Amino acid sequence: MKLHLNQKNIPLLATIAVFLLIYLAGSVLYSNFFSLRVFVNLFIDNAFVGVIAIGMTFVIISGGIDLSVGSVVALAGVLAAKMMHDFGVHPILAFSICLGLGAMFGMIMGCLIHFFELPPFLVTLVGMFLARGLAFLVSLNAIPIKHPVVNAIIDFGIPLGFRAWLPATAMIFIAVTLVGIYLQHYTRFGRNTYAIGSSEQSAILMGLPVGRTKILVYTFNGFLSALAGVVYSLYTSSGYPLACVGLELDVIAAVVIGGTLLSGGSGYVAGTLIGVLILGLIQTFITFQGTLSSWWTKIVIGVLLFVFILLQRYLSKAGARR
Amino acid sequence: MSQVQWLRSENFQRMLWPLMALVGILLFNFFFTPGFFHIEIKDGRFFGSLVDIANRAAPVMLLAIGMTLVFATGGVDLSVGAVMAISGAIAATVIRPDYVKGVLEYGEVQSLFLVLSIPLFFSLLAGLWNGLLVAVIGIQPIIATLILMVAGRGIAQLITQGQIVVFIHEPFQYIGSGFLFGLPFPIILVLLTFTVTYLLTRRTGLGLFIEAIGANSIASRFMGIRERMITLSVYIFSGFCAGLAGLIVCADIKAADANNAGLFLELDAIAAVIIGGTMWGGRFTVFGSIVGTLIIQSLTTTILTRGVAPEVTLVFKAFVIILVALIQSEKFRQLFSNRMAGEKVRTS
Amino acid sequence: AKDKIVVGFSQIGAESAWRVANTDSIVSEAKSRPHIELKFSDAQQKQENQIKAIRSFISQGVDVIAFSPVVETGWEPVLKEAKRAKIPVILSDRAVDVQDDTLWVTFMGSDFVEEGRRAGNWLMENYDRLKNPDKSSDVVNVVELQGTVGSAPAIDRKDGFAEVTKGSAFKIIKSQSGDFTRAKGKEVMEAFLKSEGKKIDVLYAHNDDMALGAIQAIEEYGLNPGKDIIIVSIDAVRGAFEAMVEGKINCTVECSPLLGPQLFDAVEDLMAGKELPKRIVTNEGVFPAETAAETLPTRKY
Amino acid sequence: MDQNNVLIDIKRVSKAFPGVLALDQVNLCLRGGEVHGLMGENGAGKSTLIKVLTGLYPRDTGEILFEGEPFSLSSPQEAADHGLSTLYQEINLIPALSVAENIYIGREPMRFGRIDWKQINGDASLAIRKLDLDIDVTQPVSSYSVAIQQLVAITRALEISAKVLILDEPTSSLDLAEVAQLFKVIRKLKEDGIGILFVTHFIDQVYEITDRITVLRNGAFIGEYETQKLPRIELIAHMLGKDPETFSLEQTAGKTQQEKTKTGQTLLDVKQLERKGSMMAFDLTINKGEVLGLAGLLGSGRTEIARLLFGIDRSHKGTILLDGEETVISSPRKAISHLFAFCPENRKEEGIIEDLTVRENIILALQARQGIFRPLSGRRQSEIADKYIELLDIKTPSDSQAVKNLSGGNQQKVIIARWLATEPRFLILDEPTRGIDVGAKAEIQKLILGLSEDGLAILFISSELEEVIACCDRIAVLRDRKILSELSGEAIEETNIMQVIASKDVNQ
Ligand SMILES: Nc1ncnc2c1ncn2[C@@H]1O[C@H](COP(=O)(O)OP(=O)(O)OP(=O)(O)O)[C@@H](O)[C@H]1O
Ligand SMILES: Nc1ncnc2c1ncn2[C@@H]1O[C@H](COP(=O)(O)OP(=O)(O)OP(=O)(O)O)[C@@H](O)[C@H]1O
Ligand SMILES: [Mg+2]
Ligand SMILES: [Mg+2]
Repeated sequence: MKLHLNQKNIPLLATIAVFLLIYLAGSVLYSNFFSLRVFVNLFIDNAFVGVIAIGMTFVIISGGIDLSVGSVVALAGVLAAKMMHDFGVHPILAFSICLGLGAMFGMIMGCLIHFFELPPFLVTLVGMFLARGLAFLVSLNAIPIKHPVVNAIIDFGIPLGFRAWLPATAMIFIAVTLVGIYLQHYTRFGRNTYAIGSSEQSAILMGLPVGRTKILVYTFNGFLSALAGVVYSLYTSSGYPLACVGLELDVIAAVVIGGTLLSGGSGYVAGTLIGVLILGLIQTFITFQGTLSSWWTKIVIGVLLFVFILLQRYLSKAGARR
Repeated sequence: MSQVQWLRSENFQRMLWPLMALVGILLFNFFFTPGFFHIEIKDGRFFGSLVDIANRAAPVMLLAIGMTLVFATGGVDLSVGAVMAISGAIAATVIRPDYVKGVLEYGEVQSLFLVLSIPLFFSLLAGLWNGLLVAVIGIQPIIATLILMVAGRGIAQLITQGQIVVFIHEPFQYIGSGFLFGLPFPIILVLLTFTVTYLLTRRTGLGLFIEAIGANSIASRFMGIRERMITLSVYIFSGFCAGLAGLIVCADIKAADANNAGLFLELDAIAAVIIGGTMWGGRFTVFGSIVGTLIIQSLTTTILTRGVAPEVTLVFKAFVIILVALIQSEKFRQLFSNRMAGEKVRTS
Repeated sequence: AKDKIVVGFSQIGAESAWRVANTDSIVSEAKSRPHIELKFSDAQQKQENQIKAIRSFISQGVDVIAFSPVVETGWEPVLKEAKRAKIPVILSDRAVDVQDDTLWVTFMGSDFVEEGRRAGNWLMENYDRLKNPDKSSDVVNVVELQGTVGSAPAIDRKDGFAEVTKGSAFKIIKSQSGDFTRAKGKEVMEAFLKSEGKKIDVLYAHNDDMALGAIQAIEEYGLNPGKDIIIVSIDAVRGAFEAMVEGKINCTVECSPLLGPQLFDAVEDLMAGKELPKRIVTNEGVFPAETAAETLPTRKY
Repeated sequence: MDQNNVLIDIKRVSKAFPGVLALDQVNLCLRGGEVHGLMGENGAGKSTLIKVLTGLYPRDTGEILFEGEPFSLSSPQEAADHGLSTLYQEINLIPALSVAENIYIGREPMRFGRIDWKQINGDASLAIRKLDLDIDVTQPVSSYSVAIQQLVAITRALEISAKVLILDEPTSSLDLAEVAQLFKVIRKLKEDGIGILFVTHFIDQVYEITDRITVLRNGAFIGEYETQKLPRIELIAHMLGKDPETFSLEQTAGKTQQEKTKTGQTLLDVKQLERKGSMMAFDLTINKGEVLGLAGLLGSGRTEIARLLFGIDRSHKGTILLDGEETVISSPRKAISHLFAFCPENRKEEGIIEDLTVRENIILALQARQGIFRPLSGRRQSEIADKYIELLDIKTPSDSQAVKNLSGGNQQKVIIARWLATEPRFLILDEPTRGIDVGAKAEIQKLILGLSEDGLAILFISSELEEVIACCDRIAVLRDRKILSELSGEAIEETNIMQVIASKDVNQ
């Protein structure tokens, strides 16, 4: 059989190969590891990470970065919970308001970045402080969400057999991934993000809508961060102002492991999906191992990360040589 | 260069706005916080809020100095906080090797040289590791240093077994809370590091090479600049700065807190570097980063002394930083000077 | 078929010495019981990681799940899942906020609000005795070092203290977060001293680490901790006892991390089919400085 | 030609940058169905005028009419919307995207709400074939050489169905065949009534294709002329601002025909050097005091040889003897330590460092060779920079101007200056005169020959055959990544070279 390998796809294939390799390793090492349930759990437990990672992929491909995502998740979650719990707002309305505000939050950051030419690193760092601060202002305490509609959403799911169950949050993750792939490959917006990230100057001269695309990218990511906040609050049925501290780094790590270059201009949503699953897999590994102390947990995460990246590089090099 | 030329030069322009922002925050305090500018000399030592700010900012200033160079090469070093923790943990363990095993007695008093050199050696090693991943293996900086950011804190906790190792070691404590020439010793250390860095980068070819690599690494390689060597050294240097910062913090509180030392300080350092006017991959100014750190620290101190409620702190901080950033943005300034400029064109 | 009881324990993290002692107690206790197998998972201070860990325990099919929740809310869905899988859940150190209390079997550990109350009560009872003679007791200025903003112990310890001192002569004039760390505690205390100076009569710290940092700031400022400024804190770690022996902390309220034996006793009872009480209270005390010298050698952490 | 068919009328437009008045009351009138040449020395303001026209830079004063209506753009995007298709001077493409996508990005054909990739790739293949180019359009643009990238950029500009086509030095690294093909397409567009603004430094091309010419000098408008009625010598006189009497047109043929006192000493002796996939085994000798030219078509492997000799790419086989001793050149740094110098063809990506100043760009290579700890003093830096700014006539307000603010030709000169400043023994020039104006080109050629007389060995690569012939003592002719033959002395002639390239028998 002659596999038609496009040079561009080799890193992506290498990433998938790495994922399969570790999955296999886990299945050999631990009983119960190789089950549909553990696999589906990857999607359920990482749904909120994945949703943002898709947005972050666009941001990073466009040559930017967004550090605010973790805080926006917390803000959206706590705001939605507050609206439902204290003011009796209907969940659907509360969630919609949060999504709108999230998009607006992203849009404002995008505008600051575009119109005043401020570095994304700084603007989104400020966004991170601001969103977290606002979350504290909304409520210092965690707020439980108890609403029949929410419970219905949480309980909704598709049984997959083998004791596995695909809940709404995981479906949102998968849907966002599909939308991401579509946007990236089949819309001008998606293609323009590549152009801007690869060479903003060229993109301007080629007459592409640079400003609009840039602002849209951050708006989209803000929206997805808020959506992740909704997913997170469904996942935990509460809003918590301290939720997801440091999530931005996990998300960026997932995107980069998925093969996206931080310098912009190249990467794939599909790669990001694998990146998210790989990070999730590392955690699954560690819980299945189950005897690591807190510090060894951190060290092992670092070592696994290192090993995966080396493996991925090695595989893509080997692939390219053929 | 003549003075006038210097005032017009790009280097000065880049520092001007951060300096203005710093002056602005200090002026605010001058009017609204009584005794803010008061500096008194007690036993030949300077005391006062300004000295405090500089002293508190010292660890982040050190991080920012290292981060500036890393940033200029187009990288970032997320591991500095973890390296701080490692360095402090090692120092404390050198002083009380058996503390974590539950032995409370001190062994023989360790020489200051050992207490300093062993942690710094490992900090260099940490920097070398980052550098190797970035420059030799070619892993993207943010991920390469994220590995050490996660694992490094684990290593620090492994060393202290998660405990807070307290110690008494007069000469070492001097690093954190001593005075020299009337100034807190950390400030002296920062001045020293800054001077050395400044001389190394601006009085040799190094600074230019770093900027060239950051701005266009292919062209730099074609010109025979040792791109890898320099990138490697820059990460090593950042590791060293982080190690030094770790020692200061650890000596200051007379304890090694591997769980919290340097936690999230990488973000402060990055913010300081950007506010200070350094570009990601290109021009850098170490002095600007010092100013950037001072801006952030005076803001923090202002918040603490003025009694802003802790839950509002972050919002407040965010607004001030974005304001500082906007003042620096040429586009933003144009917005306000547009009317004037418009008239100028019409009359000319 | 299994001859061992498999217990999955999800710890919050290793953010403080207290937490480390807590982990230690659990891990070493498990080791000392041959028929118990512990699956330990560290969540690095993140709720999402804890949820993942618990879900993973469920899919691994452990016999009992125990965890110290990062935060009270947000456990409903995952606990329901555990219930569906018929795995009993034990809470340690902090309660959870769920409507259906059949989702967990028992809760053991401290009550943060109560700790705050105890600190406040001790202070009100003993202030007059300890204060500098030249200070008045009509208005007592208290500064507070809070824990991490938004964290449960910070909120509860603040509330408990405020509850009992409400309407009394004790006024909180400054309250800032010191993130539960020494370094921050020192920095914030420096700022308090800068702005309030000698007006400060009492320091209330949400944990010992911050108090220990603050002591250094007070000394460097030229005041006597424990005399010029009365210091009350919470946790009762060994460092605090050392400071109390030197007279630098006046009182510390215990919050015991040594839950290991209790936890596994409960696990064994549970597997033996015994009925457990919904609340297992830990034996905790208030330690004033006077008793420190004799208690110190017995402190394990 | 229809006199009333005015598409664009630029009236008294001025534009100043700090320290430079780039445009000073410039007029230009472009009609439908004409090719309008825009001429001037390096830094005269041609590119700036174009950028003002397309809205990249706001103008300070003046007026622009588009089909008689006042017209003010604020971005190239708007320009595109108004039917202005522009090829800017530096190749502006998205390196990571495919050739096809680069041609169509921003106006991809859509189908059922999604981009129709099939159509894009199909159309792109057809479009690119109009320029007689046959490449895989699904590969990323960065995998192709500069010349091909330029053709891709041209294709993009041509594919936009527009009223106005603006081409800023489209032919700077193309060879004759490509240029001829391009002109064919341009003529067709002209017949369709499109107005074409054409910038180039090749006088021959101007006379071949343009109908009228506007000349700029130092930002000032000199005049508009009918091409047919303007003798070449006068055109050059207008551009340079000199009397036609004071110079002769034959400046270009700079070679001192009196045979140099050739030492005949061999500097480099390359034996059977090979790099799989990019260059077949070849022999080459390079003598001191000699200019060796490489001639060949696009992608024939000229740049590859330069990269191999400079240690950018590693060879898989073969040896290099330097002064008779076997030497391994494993990196540019190693090459530089042997006093090699390499002026790359891709100035934007491999040459200039945009954010640094002119001075820093000039002294960098020298400083790199000296090492970190022997810094050139500020004064020494200025001395060197000023020397070359003067020698090469680099137009810049000061040596502390960021190099990205220089005009294209002047950027090129900065790179040449950088390598001359290192006083090399062996200088590799890959398309060194790209985008350099006639006057300066002659100067640079003279300079090169002068240096070679002082014993410098030079490897000279250029797609301009004329230039190669004028400058080189020997010429190696390449095709398909292989050296076919070497010509020297009398044999150096255009027809001979063309014959070798066209010869069927590869075994000579
Ligand atoms: N962004 C800018 N900032 C400052 N000066 C500029 C800028 N762009 C161009 N200039 C200056 O304006 C003048 C005209 O430049 P322009 O690029 O228009 O020249 P040109 O005629 O296209 O030259 P070439 O033939 O070399 O391309 C030059 O002196 C250049 O230094
Ligand atoms: N016709 C072609 N088809 C595919 N790839 C090509 C073609 N021409 C050039 N390339 C690519 O461009 C790169 C540079 O090619 P090369 O060095 O042979 O160019 P050259 O002879 O210097 O000519 P020029 O620079 O004028 O294109 C090579 O990596 C090669 O892969
Ligand atoms: Mg030009
Ligand atoms: Mg070439």
